[in-house]
Amino acid sequence: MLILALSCAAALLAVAALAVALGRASSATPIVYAASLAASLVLLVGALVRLVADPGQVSTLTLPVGLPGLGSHFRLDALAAFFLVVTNLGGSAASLYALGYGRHEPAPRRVLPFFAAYLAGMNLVVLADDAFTFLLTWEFMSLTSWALVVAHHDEPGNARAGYIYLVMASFGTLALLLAFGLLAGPAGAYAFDAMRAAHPEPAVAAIALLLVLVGAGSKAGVVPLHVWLPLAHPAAPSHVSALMSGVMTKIAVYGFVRIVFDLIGTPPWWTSIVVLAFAGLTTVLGVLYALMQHDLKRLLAYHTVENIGIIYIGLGLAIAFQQNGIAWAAALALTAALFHVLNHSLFKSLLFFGAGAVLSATHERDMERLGGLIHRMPHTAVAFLIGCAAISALPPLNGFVSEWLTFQAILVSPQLPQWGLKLMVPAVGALLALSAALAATCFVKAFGITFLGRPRTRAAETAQEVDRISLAVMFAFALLCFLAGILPGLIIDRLGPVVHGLVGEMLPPQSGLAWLSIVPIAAGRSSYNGMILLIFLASSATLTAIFVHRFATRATRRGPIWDCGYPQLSPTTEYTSSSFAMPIRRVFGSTVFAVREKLDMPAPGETRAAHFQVKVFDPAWRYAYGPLVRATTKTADRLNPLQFLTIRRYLTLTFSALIVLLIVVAAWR
Amino acid sequence: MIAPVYAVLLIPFVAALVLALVTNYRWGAAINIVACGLTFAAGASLLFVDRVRTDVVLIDDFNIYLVTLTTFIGFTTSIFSASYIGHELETGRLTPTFLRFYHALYQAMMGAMNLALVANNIGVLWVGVEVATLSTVMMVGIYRTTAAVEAAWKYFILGSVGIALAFFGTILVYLVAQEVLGQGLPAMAWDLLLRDAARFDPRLLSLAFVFLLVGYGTKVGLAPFHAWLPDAHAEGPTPISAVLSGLLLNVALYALLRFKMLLAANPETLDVGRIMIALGLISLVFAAFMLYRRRDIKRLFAYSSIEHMGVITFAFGIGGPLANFAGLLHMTMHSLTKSAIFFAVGHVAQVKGTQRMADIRGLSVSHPALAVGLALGVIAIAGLPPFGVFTSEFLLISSTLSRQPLLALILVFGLLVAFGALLLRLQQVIFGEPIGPVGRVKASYVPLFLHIGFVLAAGLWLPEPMVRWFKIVAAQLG
Amino acid sequence: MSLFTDIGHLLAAGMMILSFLLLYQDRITATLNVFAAQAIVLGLAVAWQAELQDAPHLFVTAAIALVVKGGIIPMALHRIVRRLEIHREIEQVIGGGPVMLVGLGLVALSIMLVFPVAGGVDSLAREDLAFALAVILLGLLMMITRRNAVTQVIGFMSLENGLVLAATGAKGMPLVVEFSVAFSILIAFIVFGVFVFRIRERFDTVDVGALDRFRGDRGD
Amino acid sequence: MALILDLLWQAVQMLLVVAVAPLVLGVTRKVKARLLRRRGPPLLQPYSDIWKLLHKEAVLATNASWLYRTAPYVIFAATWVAAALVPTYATGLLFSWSADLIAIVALIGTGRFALALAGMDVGTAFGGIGSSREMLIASLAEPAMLLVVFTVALLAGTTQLSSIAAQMIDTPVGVRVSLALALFAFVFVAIAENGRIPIDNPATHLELTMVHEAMVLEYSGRHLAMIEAAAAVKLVLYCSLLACLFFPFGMATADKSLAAVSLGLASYLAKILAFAVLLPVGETLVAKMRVFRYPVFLGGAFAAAALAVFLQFVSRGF
Repeated sequence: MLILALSCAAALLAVAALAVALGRASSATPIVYAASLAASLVLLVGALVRLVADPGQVSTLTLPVGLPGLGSHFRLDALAAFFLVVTNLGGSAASLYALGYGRHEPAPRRVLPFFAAYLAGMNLVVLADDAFTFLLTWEFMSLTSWALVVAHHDEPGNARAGYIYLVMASFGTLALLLAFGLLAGPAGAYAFDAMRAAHPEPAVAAIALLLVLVGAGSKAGVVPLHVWLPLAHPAAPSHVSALMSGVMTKIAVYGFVRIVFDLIGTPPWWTSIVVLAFAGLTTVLGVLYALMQHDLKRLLAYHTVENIGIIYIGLGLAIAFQQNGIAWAAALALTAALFHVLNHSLFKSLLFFGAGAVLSATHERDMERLGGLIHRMPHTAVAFLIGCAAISALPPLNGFVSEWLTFQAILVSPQLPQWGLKLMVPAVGALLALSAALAATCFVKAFGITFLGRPRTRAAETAQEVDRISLAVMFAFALLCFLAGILPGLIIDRLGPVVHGLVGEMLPPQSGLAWLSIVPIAAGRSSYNGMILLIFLASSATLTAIFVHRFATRATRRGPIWDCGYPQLSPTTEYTSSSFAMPIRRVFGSTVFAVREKLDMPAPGETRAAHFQVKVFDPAWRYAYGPLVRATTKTADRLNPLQFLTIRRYLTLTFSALIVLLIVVAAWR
Repeated sequence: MIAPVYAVLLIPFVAALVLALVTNYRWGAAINIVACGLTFAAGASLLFVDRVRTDVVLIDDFNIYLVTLTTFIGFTTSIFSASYIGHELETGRLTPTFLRFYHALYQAMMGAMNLALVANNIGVLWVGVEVATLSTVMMVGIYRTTAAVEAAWKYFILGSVGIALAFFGTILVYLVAQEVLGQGLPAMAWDLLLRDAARFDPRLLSLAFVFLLVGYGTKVGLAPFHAWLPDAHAEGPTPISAVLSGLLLNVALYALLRFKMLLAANPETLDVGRIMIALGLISLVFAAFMLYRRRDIKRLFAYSSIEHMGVITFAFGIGGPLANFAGLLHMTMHSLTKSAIFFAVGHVAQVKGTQRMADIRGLSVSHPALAVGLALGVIAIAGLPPFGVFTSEFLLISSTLSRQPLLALILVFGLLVAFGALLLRLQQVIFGEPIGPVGRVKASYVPLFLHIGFVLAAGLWLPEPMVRWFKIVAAQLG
Repeated sequence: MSLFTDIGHLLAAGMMILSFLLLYQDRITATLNVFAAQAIVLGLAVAWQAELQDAPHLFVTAAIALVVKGGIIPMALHRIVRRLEIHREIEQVIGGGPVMLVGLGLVALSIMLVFPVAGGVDSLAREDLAFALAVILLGLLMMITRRNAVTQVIGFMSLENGLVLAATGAKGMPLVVEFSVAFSILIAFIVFGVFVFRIRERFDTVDVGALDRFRGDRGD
Repeated sequence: MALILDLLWQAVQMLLVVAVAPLVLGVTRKVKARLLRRRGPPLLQPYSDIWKLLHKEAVLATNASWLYRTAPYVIFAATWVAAALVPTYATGLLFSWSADLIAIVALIGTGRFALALAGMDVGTAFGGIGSSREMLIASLAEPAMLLVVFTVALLAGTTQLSSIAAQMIDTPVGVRVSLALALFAFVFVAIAENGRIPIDNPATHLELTMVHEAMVLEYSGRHLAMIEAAAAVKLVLYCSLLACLFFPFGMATADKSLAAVSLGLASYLAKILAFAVLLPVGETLVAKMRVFRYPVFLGGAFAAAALAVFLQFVSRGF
């Protein structure tokens, strides 16, 4: 299987080369996407088989490339298999979607080679088993995605997005490199096996963990390292955005899990507080920023930040429980996190596909200029609605299950010995609850403004439903969201071995239980059954409808909008995205983000139009990055005159340096 | 049939004389390429014939691959130069007379560098470096613009001072050596020096090293002795910028490292590693910040050369098998990559008719191949995988971390700052709406992509013998 | 023997004092003369070393020092100076006093550096070394305290005198003659070299400061 | 046989909540009117209202989409299922394990989601106002509600409603500070969620102040009936939650003997009617708030609930 996976990755690289070779040929697009689809599907099936058939098996392989004397190690265990599934589920879906969507691509030569290479990179990261190979593939992944982000370099802001993205990415890589350096020790044991064997003392483990939190976090989008994400993800073509948001952030999570749980093993318990703090912050801020956006893709990107926060809450809890020897709770938390990884990759890809469909149908990303699409694009609307419901954690869909598991893990917190954690965990739980509610608001806004109401522009009025392939992909993912929601037991059982390999414990098997319900801890404690809920909802809704239609009336008349008797108003009077978010902005705006509202109201009798302008700033820019940039430029300005000295002054520099060194020699001994 | 060791010296100098007489520039370029090709063949054949050792020349694990590398880059650069100067003649920046001069000097420089590399005698080494410097000085000034003249003058003055100081250091080394090895040539022979370094007077040896450090350090372009470097790169013909960054800096560093070996072999001496670390970090951070304010594309990459020389010096300052290995690898990778970048930059500057980055935009639209080459080069030099520079930086950072964690932080900081600047400029140049001329370019892509291909290959896999040499040398460097 | 060494010592010391004088001079013509004097002393010192080490080839070096540096180059410089009409006062960058103090410091430093060396190196070589080092540092100091290209050149040449002194002081050092020849070529480059010419063509001064107006990466 | 019996009890509960819902609404209105010195509508008025609406033809806006027409049923179904899963007269019913307290809160969320979307479907300013405010209230109330859930769940060591109720009955926990705070928070949340004064006024149609009514402004006929019914059921749902969490006495636990069940039924009806009386009393004492004072109101609830959780630990003293 490992050989197969590696050869598939190699095949993807070959596809990239082929894409370069094909150049301008019009056949390039279908060929490349079909090939990548095939490779990803093989990988997906293979990984699934491995995960279902014998997850316990660990296969390794060492190729005579990479670092001299080390070779590049590859390893396929349950964790890797799971993330291979996530990666290639997204990968194959993106490839398939692109078979339709990719036709609209203006500059395929800037996309095709990097797309395949990007897929290959992500798969290789998951398979890598030594520090060098890991970082190499990791940064290769960043590099190719950067190329995809700047594919449309002439659109405003994209180049900047790419710049910030790649700088942040290599910052993260350097942080990871430092972490690996710590773990490898002076001997330079870069193979993961060696790191597993070595048990770093707590201080080193803690520093390494924090470095990983920074390194992997900067790629996952943990606040305040998230600034690149809402810029870069929307900039890429939509199927790539789906990959970046749905899959690459998960690869980052994989990096964290792999290093922290597998390589470091035993970080001190207090590190979990740091992780939880950042996770909680990320969750709430992510969704709040998302609420403030009116660019559909950027909204989705910001919302990725929130979900990453949820995942990291699970991871932080897992660390806390594991270091306090409550393995079963650690297993619960980790299961929740990994389950959410899968879920988020499902509905976030779905939503980005939907956004891409809207984009290609209307050439608009700004929700303020959309509306009423449910009439023009009914199928897309259905799929998108399901995605929205899923990401808002509404039962009986999948988003709820993972959040429910996270809550269950949070409710174990009383068993933690440390008071810090005892109080920290419920607080994080409160943040999680808040973010869940806000997420619902966010997606009511996203769907309502985009698809409901009346079209606000000509583009929205004349939109056409997208091609069948794209629709097929969207509906497939919508279906998966349903299945994962009503049959969570199956997935939890698949996650069992993965979790067991990391925390030495796993949830009790679920699929055997009556009525397919899930019982993470004990029957008396908590249980959930999405299937029954779905049946209840469906049956009661239909029964009621039938009852009403049968015994009451089913007469219907179409009439103009009543609207409290106002005459038919122009769509401009509709509620807009920013007006929808206004109450939230009022509530949190003053504290969380620096909102600038500018109202220019003409005096009575004046004929000019009134203007209302809202500017929302991401405080991370104001307080962290702005100063950093200013400091850099300032230093550069300060040093710059050294380019313009006279020869004599340069000689003086040399001379003084020489004298200093001579004095050193004279002083020595 | 003469031994390849002497061939790499004879061919260039003979070619220099011939070229000084050839008037037709096409013939000149052709002969130049042929001569460089022969030299490269000779240099490569060194890998297969058995090692030579006399009082004057020496081939060992250290210089064997450097000779090959130097002759190789000399060869590729001569190919690039052929297509480059054609354009220079058309635009009339150079006249055939000057081209004779140019080609002759080119060969002289190659010969001198080979001499410095294969010399088994610190005096001959010094002569080689001096001749190479002087010939490049004249090529830097060859455009005769005020800026070029100033660059050359600056280079010349600073270089001469460096030469002088290095010579004093050489005298000191001889002084300490002749007490042990007796008077005459043996007291200047590398291998003997290295053999008996342990018995030398440590204090005078350290003093000597300080002078050699300042002297050859000027050639390496370490801050604060770097001043000549950016202007010399910016104002001279681009092939010369390529060999300056790709080769001359390496040769000077090679000289420095030879002497570092002597000190490493003598435990009593001053711990010069600290000094090299300090100089390296200063160069790295200083150059990294200087990158942000550059407007001239060639000057930009000149500063990036300073930055990387800083990294390399830092690596050797840290010492230890891993860091030294990283340093040697970085030397090689930097030469290949930086010369490749200058190949691309040269064509870009020619087709756009300017070196001001503000006047170069949207290269990826107007000249995709050049843009790809440039982008790959910059990505490689910025230390991103899967290129060789990443390998060396990986080794360097992680090994530094285990020795001196705080220094590793400074190193990472400097690299990140530099990366930010380089990426910023790269994006400005290759993205956006193209401005300036968009005409076709008569470029020779072979050298460019050949170099990048090698760097890429090295990033994924290093040939066994190379690793072995590096390890041996790394051990000697202590 | 001691007498011999004393003479050698004396000559070396004389060179160092002449370097001080160079540093002290602020009229260009006077500077040239002092330099010529230093070159002559160097020639004598080298000749003396040749006698001591009975290394006849050193006489060549001595001859070069005497003829080229003691004679030709100063004259050439005189002519250049007259051609450029700059035998007026030359401005110094730092005032004389501090420079003198720095010079003294340099001498002290060089003595500190060389003398405590374990006695393997025989006394003569050691003392010569100290003086040579001092001369080198003083020459460098002169280069950085002068604005005028000619005086900078002179500074460099006195630096190089120190080198030759050191080289000849090192017993049986091979290739010394070649080195001194090479250096003379280098200096010839500097003096008659294309650069002074081009500078002459382009600006009516050899004031190196004038070049600074044309520095790269300036403007907009 | 046992299975059939279980199904029966479950069915009883499902029908019960729907059956009593309009009655509860009627009681609140009647009491409200009385307190305001009005006679007020008859107790059973809500039944006939819904019946009437059901038989009227539904007028749809020209641009209303399928979502607009299906939403009412989804809303009703979600609310109903949620209400049916809350133990009313007996614990440990057949399907009680299929959803715990968290799931029930989320189910209410599902209904709300559909309602808010329906409000935006036609694309009027009022619909937008309504949805936007509804979601604001929800996003402030839901976390508070979940914290209440935490408090109770931590106390009972389970999130399973029946188990919680059972535990409360079997092992009387006594009066706890945290429980009191939780109760306080819960009442606030309930008021907000059901759109009662001071958050919203179900009786008003004054554009600028209405929330729930603004969303359903365009609805008519059976769709409106469904939504009204859903609202009533939601009120009952919160009442029974209150009863189950804080006043679980009288519930039939293990044995489903007719006596126990009837006792449970009686006590349940007594409880919710009591709440139905208390609610308007409270409402008449306070005035409707400005929209932007909601955060203060619900923030208080949130703070109380959070405090409840923390005190929970203290008093438990792990």
